[in-house]
Amino acid sequence: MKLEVELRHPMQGFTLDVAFAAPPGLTVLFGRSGSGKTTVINAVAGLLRPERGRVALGGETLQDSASRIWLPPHRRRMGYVFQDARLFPHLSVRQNLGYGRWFAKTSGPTSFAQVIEMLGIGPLLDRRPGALSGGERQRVAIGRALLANPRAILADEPLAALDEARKGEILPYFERLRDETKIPILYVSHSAAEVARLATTVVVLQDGRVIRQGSAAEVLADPAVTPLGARAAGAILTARVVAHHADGLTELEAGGERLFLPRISHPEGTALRLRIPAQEVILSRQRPEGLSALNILSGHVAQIRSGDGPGALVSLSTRAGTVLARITRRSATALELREGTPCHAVIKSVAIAPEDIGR
Amino acid sequence: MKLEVELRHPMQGFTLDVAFAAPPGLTVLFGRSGSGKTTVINAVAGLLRPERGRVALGGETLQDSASRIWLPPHRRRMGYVFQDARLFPHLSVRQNLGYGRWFAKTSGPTSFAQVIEMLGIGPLLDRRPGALSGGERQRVAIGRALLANPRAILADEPLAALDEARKGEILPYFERLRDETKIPILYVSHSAAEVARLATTVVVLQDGRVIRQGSAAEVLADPAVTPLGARAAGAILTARVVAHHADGLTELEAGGERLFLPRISHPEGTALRLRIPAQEVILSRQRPEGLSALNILSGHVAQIRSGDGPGALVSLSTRAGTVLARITRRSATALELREGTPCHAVIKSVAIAPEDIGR
Amino acid sequence: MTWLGPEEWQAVALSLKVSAWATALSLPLALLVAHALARGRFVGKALLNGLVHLPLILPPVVTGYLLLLSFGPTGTLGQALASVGLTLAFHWTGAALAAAVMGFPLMVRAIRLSIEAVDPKLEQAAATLGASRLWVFATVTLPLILPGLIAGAILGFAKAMGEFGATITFVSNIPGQTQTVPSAIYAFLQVPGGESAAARLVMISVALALGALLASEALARRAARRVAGT
Amino acid sequence: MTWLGPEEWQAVALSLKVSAWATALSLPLALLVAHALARGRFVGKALLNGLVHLPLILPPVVTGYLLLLSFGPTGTLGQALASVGLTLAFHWTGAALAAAVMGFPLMVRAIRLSIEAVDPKLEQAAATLGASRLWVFATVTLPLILPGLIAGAILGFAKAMGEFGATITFVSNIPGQTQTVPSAIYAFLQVPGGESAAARLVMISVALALGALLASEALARRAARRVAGT
Amino acid sequence: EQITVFAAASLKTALDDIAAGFEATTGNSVALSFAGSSVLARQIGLGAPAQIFISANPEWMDWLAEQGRIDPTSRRDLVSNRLVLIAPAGHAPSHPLADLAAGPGRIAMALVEAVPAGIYGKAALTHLDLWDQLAPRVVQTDNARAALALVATGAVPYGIVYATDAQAEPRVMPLYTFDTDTHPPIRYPAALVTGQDSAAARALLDHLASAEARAILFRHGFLPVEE
Ligand SMILES: Nc1ncnc2c1ncn2[C@@H]1O[C@H](COP(=O)(O)OP(=O)(O)OP(=O)(O)O)[C@@H](O)[C@H]1O
Ligand SMILES: Nc1ncnc2c1ncn2[C@@H]1O[C@H](COP(=O)(O)OP(=O)(O)OP(=O)(O)O)[C@@H](O)[C@H]1O
Ligand code: MOO
Ligand SMILES: [Mg+2]
Ligand SMILES: [Mg+2]
Repeated sequence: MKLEVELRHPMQGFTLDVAFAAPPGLTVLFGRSGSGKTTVINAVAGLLRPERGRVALGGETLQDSASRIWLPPHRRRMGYVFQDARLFPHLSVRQNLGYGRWFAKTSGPTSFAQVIEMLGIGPLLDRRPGALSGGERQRVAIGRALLANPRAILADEPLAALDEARKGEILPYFERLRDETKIPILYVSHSAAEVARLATTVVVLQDGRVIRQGSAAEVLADPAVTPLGARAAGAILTARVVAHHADGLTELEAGGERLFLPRISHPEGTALRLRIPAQEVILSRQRPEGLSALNILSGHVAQIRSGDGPGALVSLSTRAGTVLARITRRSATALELREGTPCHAVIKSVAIAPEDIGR
Repeated sequence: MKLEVELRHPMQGFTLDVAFAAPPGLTVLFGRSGSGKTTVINAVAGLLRPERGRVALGGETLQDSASRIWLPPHRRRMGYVFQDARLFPHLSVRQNLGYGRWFAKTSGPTSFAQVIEMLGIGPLLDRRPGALSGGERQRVAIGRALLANPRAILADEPLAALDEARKGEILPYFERLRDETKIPILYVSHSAAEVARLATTVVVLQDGRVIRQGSAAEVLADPAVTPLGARAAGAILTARVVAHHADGLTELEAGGERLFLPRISHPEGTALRLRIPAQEVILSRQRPEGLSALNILSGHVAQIRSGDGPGALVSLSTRAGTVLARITRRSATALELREGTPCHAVIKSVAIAPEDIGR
Repeated sequence: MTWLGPEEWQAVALSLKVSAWATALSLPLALLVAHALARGRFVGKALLNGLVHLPLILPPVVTGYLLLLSFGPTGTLGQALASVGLTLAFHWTGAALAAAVMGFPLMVRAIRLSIEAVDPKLEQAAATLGASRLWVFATVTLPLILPGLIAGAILGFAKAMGEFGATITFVSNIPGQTQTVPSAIYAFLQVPGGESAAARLVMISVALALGALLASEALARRAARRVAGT
Repeated sequence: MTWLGPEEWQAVALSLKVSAWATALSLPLALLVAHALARGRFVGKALLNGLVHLPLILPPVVTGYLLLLSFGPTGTLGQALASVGLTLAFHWTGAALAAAVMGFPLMVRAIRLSIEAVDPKLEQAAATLGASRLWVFATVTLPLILPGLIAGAILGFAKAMGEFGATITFVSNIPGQTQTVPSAIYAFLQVPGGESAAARLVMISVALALGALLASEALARRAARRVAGT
Repeated sequence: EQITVFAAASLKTALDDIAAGFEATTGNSVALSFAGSSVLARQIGLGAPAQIFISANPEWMDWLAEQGRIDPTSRRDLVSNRLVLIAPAGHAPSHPLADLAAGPGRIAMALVEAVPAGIYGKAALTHLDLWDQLAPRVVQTDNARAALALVATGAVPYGIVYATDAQAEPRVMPLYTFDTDTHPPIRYPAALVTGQDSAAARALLDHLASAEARAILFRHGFLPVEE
């Protein structure tokens, strides 16, 4: 199912004017504070009636100002995780979680028990929202939206209030949703790691306008665009789990190259997306020896882009795929890198962090 | 001024029982969602009256259940940035910002104009909170607390709702507050980078108890403790700006060693704190040549700790200070590292990101 | 009890019956009207609002007289209702109607204020979860305005216990049938030396109404505590 | 105007004066009491609450009679006030007192509901910014309850415009001094054929009260819009 | 059988006694509904289920007669009353009218344009050439009993009320009884309501006019109607 969005809505001192399509999978809305992300999501959910616009989900038109179609919010069945949790204060956590289920004809892809487990909110079920911490509230809000068996998910910075460990527990769930169900997910996040790990498509907003949209691999690997700031650039490789070793490392294979990572849980044979952050990659003209880094990919320079700053972004074509490396211009000069220069990419095992591995 | 906190407060299914001291500077309260951070801050602000406890600020007792002292919140003058912004809905942004100034006898260390500028909320001054985005609200809340000229600052995840660029603009302000004023800052954050950059002292909470407290350098560099999760371990070096080069790099000196970073704005001669994340460091037995990484520090292994996982945390004594490296156990074995082994640390210039440089 | 005659006890019982029915029957309508006034946008809203307040503005006797004109045996509404077997004038049901009408503005205001205090964002959240407007109202708005609803009910009940002018004008003061406590008090006050009997009735009705008040406060506190989450 | 005599116009003017004073003077006290009931914790709270509701529960004549007993020329309070030069009985000031007392429970309830709807977290935020309890009230609570305050005021005003029983019992009916519109209407209704004159007065007082109502609604809407932020 | 009687409120005690006697002898039950004459008359005009109406003045009875709502043949004046000037007990002036005129005390009366006791009182004072002088000092109440209460509680030093009221209130004393020729005759007419009459109702009306009932009325201070 595809979610098509076309909106125009002027507000005091701010005009939203966007058009994008969110294909199946997870589309990240990315942009600075005040760029219009929440406004877009509200319009898709039917909570804001834009001056002009059209929203269609899998061929069904939810609203169209031209033909005066307007489906009210409760008929849209969007699982909306609000930026401010908006739990029902008079209901217990359990009742909050169950609220959407009353209205859903069928139950969703995930059972109540699974969601509770994933969110770690088991001990809170009989409390009321007033007696929860900020992060607990946000987790319940996520559960409530997911359990409503929605046709699409709208998540507005769902993990912002959570600690890293908790994020690490919830992210895989969004991955599963993205990969195993057909429902489109619109996801707002400021976290580069989250975006990189989750996004199928990235839509970048600025001052109410879309300034860039495309597949995550495209937007994130294009050295001409570093929507997340230079530090977030990175390439995405597709790899397959080969073996789990006794010393706690997992061996992967990507286009015939071997990669070692700290042990991950996926079974042998699983296909994975690995994000290799550009700034974690060291380049070397000779194949380096005696280094603590275990992963070395050989290839040749495909492109070098230097911007205003001291850095340069080098794309290296390897058998495993394109790898991005962010190095200093001084190093690029010292190593005499040009297009076509043969070169090795050195990547620490631990630099490929768990949160950058997704399916 | 030192903030001393000692609290015991049982709640339904959760008991807070903490004692810690926040010396001048910035103390980060760190812990998982629901560990009691907001509860501690509420008690310090006087919004929660704990069953037992004592809070003292610079020798003045704000509350003491033993001697029945209780200073009401408005006499404590704590600049509290709430986890949920809590702006006054009936006041404009300008009036919200000015609210605390009515009551402050003197104006704070920062002018109204400076705060507006730093937070980028100039165009919003005449709006009401209802017409702000989530991040805009949070920024106004920060401004409101800072402008009240408080005797201490309590900031509960103040930057969680903000994009990286905006964070990058506000973080230096907290640094200046930490370094230039005497007021203690209690700061809740889930972001390892923020903690590392800002913290003078770190207090780690778990289930309502303090499980670790100490100076940031100590807590963050101690390989026995990685309170922020393994990925957040890192060492802090003290360095001095030597020169700004034409190719956009800044040269620093630390204990006689040279380090190169992407250009930073501090003038020559400035002393800086640099955080070198352990996972960004590659170790090599020979001095490596022909690598894109510009920074190589020589030293010898001081300690190796391996935990349950595949990783090992190696502390390397160098002339610049102790550097932590997170490598795989397999590499440690391959490089035959033991205590005392001479070794080189390879650090990419771009790996030392701007947000890890503080004063 | 020796100090109140059977007629007076009848009046007490009748007042309770009348007040309970008046409160119970007007509450749902008050809820509807309050919701329309708080959230609705329709022509004639100002008119409806004015109409609701009318019993407050008019001297009670006038209200009673207007009720008699419309719901009396000769009034069109009265005749229509009589044809379906419902007599109001000079009947306890009419006393309940009078009490309900007089308490209506108080109920509506209390409920309306509560509805206006409900954060529409919560109602929006319920809508995104699939609740139609009716369901949103039943599962979110209604529980959240419970304290206001209780306040409205107790105001209506207290007013009904004290209502005199409209009641005596509309249904007269027939012992055992339409003589409420205030009517009985009035009758006692009309005769020299009736003050002590009147005072006894006053005390009883005050005790009953205060009892209801205390109970309502306890209920409202419980409802509010549920929302506060502790 | 030819269809109302000068005495009736006097009654209209007096009713407006009485209602305005009653509303203006009781509003601050109602605010205080509402705040105490909504947020306070003190012994005698239930008693205060009951006392406030008393004028609603009692037949108006009884309230008027009690006022006469306490504030009349022979009452202790009346004598105390008389010694400082304030006469209430048989004076328009007494009509204002009666109207204020009768409208008091309505005002208190409206304001109390609004106060209970204010998020204490906002008040806490103000306190951390240095505002004492009084300042918090003045700068946060008060502006936020403005719609409730306006509702309370208009309820009080409307009630004052319609109040009859307590007023005539306490201050009697002295044309030009204490004859309010309801008293005049009552007098017209006492004589055969007085209906049309009564109806004219009813229309005038309804028009005035509805005008006040509309104005109050507009004010309240503005206050609410300010808070909603649009 | 139940008979519903709408009666002026000032008759309450006397009628309660009479009805009790009637119930005991006939076995019929009597429901007495007391309110102001105007309220009762209007209710009967609009179809109230009353069999008998007893008014405190002839005007409302006339008004109903014009509408055909009462049976004119059944109409009869039950009793009469006198108007007295009263003061709180213990006050013993020698020249009551002169003292009253000298002032400055207020005078409590029922509404002088609307309520019978007030209308009669105003007529009497006018006849005595005192009205214009006293009018500014008159406080008007919605019924005669309220005027009595004002004097009884000491709130007002003078009042003009029915003799029946003054007699029953120990806290007041009559100062002066107005001559009957100073005001229109005070009458309490009773009649059967059209379309509601029954044998029992007629019997009750007859009983009200009986010597036995009149004796009770006189005991409460009412006076016989002088023809
Ligand atoms: N009113 C309450 N009654 C009972 N338990 C409460 C209440 N308020 C909070 N708690 C519990 O106290 C614990 C600490 O809450 P607190 O808000 O301090 O957490 P926190 O560390 O700030 O978490 P977060 O990062 O999610 O904001 C949580 O487990 C929470 O469920
Ligand atoms: N009611 C309103 N009236 C006028 N402008 C508004 C209103 N609500 C929001 N805005 C403005 O619209 C813009 C977009 O707001 P929106 O909430 O969509 O931002 P966002 O991208 O979600 O930001 P954040 O990351 O801070 O949540 C902001 O500049 C905001 O100030
Ligand atoms: O109730 Mo009357 O009509 O003054 O006697
Ligand atoms: Mg937003
Ligand atoms: Mg918290």
